[in-house]
Amino acid sequence: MENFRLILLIFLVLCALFVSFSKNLLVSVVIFMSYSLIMSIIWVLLESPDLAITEAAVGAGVTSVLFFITLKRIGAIGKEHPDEQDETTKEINSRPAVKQFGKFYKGAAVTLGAAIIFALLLMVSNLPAFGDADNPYNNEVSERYLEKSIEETGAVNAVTGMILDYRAFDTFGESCVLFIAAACVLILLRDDKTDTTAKAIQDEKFEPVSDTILQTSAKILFPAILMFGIYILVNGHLSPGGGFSGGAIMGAGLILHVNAFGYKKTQRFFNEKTYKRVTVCALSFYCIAKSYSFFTGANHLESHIPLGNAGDIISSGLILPLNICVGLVVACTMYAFYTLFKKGGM
Amino acid sequence: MGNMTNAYETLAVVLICCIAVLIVACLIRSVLGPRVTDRIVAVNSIGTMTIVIIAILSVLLEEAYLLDVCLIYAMISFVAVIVLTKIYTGVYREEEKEESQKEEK
Amino acid sequence: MEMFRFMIAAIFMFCGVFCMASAVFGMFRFRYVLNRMHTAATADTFGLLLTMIGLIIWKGFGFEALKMIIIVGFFWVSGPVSSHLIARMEVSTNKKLEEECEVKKYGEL
Amino acid sequence: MGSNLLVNYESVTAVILFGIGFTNLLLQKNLIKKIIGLNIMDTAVYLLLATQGYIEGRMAPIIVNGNTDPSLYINPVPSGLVLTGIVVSVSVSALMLALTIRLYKRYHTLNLDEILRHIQKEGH
Repeated sequence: MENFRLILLIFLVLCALFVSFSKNLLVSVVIFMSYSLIMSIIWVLLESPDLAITEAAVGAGVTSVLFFITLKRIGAIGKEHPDEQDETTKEINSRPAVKQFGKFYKGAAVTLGAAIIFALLLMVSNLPAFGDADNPYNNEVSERYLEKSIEETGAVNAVTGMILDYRAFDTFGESCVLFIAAACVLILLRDDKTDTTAKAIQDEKFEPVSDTILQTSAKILFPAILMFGIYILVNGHLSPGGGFSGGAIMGAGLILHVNAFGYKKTQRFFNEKTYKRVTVCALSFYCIAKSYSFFTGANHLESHIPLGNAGDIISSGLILPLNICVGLVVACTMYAFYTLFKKGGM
Repeated sequence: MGNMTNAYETLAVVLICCIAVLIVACLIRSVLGPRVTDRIVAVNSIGTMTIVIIAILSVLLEEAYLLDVCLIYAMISFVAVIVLTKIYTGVYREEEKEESQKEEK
Repeated sequence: MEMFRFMIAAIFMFCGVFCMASAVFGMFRFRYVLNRMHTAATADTFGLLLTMIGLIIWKGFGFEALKMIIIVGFFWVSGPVSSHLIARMEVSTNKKLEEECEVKKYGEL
Repeated sequence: MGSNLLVNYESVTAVILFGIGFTNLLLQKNLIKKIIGLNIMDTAVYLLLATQGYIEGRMAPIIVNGNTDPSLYINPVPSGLVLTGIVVSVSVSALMLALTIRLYKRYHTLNLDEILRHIQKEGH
């Protein structure tokens, strides 16, 4: 098992080096996609399946798609050498003083990086050995979580119980981070043309050419992906997964639907209005569910919703609805990222 | 089943190491590949091999929910291939349109 | 009985991994991308199927085996579609297609 | 110089990846490369965090048929921490990419030095 871990870790370092040394942008993005694929195997090896699922759905899936579209919008896909320098920079760079400083700067940056790596390696060598039971982090805090998580939160999955019940405000803050990111991207990338003719031409341009093979397979796969996203979302407190990865899978399903059937068909059931309504309702429900005690003045630790017995789906009190809210917010945000990057409008 | 566990374990570890070596070979293929399509094909097969590794690991570590990770990977690599091919052909078509307009002028 | 079952599972999984190894070897051996894609597609569909059958035999029929069958089913639907999309992208964007492979116009088929 | 350097591979790789990401951030002129460098640093920090929670020979923190004896499971606290981090780093990189698109629309270049020079020229 050790040499398997070693091969994967060497693969990671190789990927990072190839990404930083490759000239073409598309090459580095494609290699970065395989980097996060392998990262997910390492989370599986470190016995934390929650991270593996979230990294797979959110990290590998959505980030690479966003990188691809940015490259398209920047036009770096067509040209071979996207970062050509215009004449002023060439002239400036050719001056001897600047060239000399450039060499010095490169040397200083590499030595600084090497110094950081060396200092941290010193730190790593004094860390407790990998995976031994009596390292200081394995103290009574984690034991408390593990022992009490079923009685207090009812969630079989201790990590989800921790995230959505002990630390519910932190996850609420995180969903707000996603909401704010989507709002900022909306402000930045939305090209709302006032006159409708230009908008019509614009929509026409982005309507994907209808491809029967993709459409027939999307008819089979789109419901399967949505069903699987809902499955991951709903038993987030039983098996690993939960709001974030379930939502990201549903977002990926919506992206598949837009690519296969085009914007007009998707707008029938998911346009800008529904996006705003769904995210705002989900976040406000989450906020009310977890902060009504501010107004009622009681300390808010126990919610009066029965926890149910630990195994089945409708158990663990408030975690299931919160999971669904977080999943909806994540799904709408991922889809909004895709459409705003690609077309500038829902 | 008891006495066979170490036999199964060695089998699984040997297989995973071979596939890991194949993944590194695929990475080299994706770096060398002259055209963009080589890179997409290589990363696509890296995705499939990741799925096989995670499936073997899920049976080896006796944790059933790791198979969800495999299914997610199948979906994600499918959606990513669709998006990338649509974008690349879109960029190419726009370039051709610009060239044809330039010729008309 | 256990040894017999172990042997069958081992054979299936080794065939699966051999299929993947041949696909990766094919990807290095061929020069043009359409041939490479042909070998890579076999790894996707066939190698995955054999390894999954080996795992099902090892694990015995149950909830995990059902999930594995779903994975193989999903891959057998989405694999050819993604290969089709990649091949169409390659054909439509490669100007110098004639040098690589012999292209027949629609009329002459 | 402790003795554990060669034992915990993951922490060593995390540190090396952090160094690579950091030098990437310093040396690359292209904005997209800087964002990829930042993502590499993100995953390196999460790898270091999650490795500390791992305990050899224990199961994932999902309580199996009710026995909550903590010596059966690994430490759930770091994986809870990192789960939030992965999602936040996705939204941060989405925001950065959006800003890069707007910068490219305005200055038609991704080279950070040129962008800064344009800004100085316009006297912002």
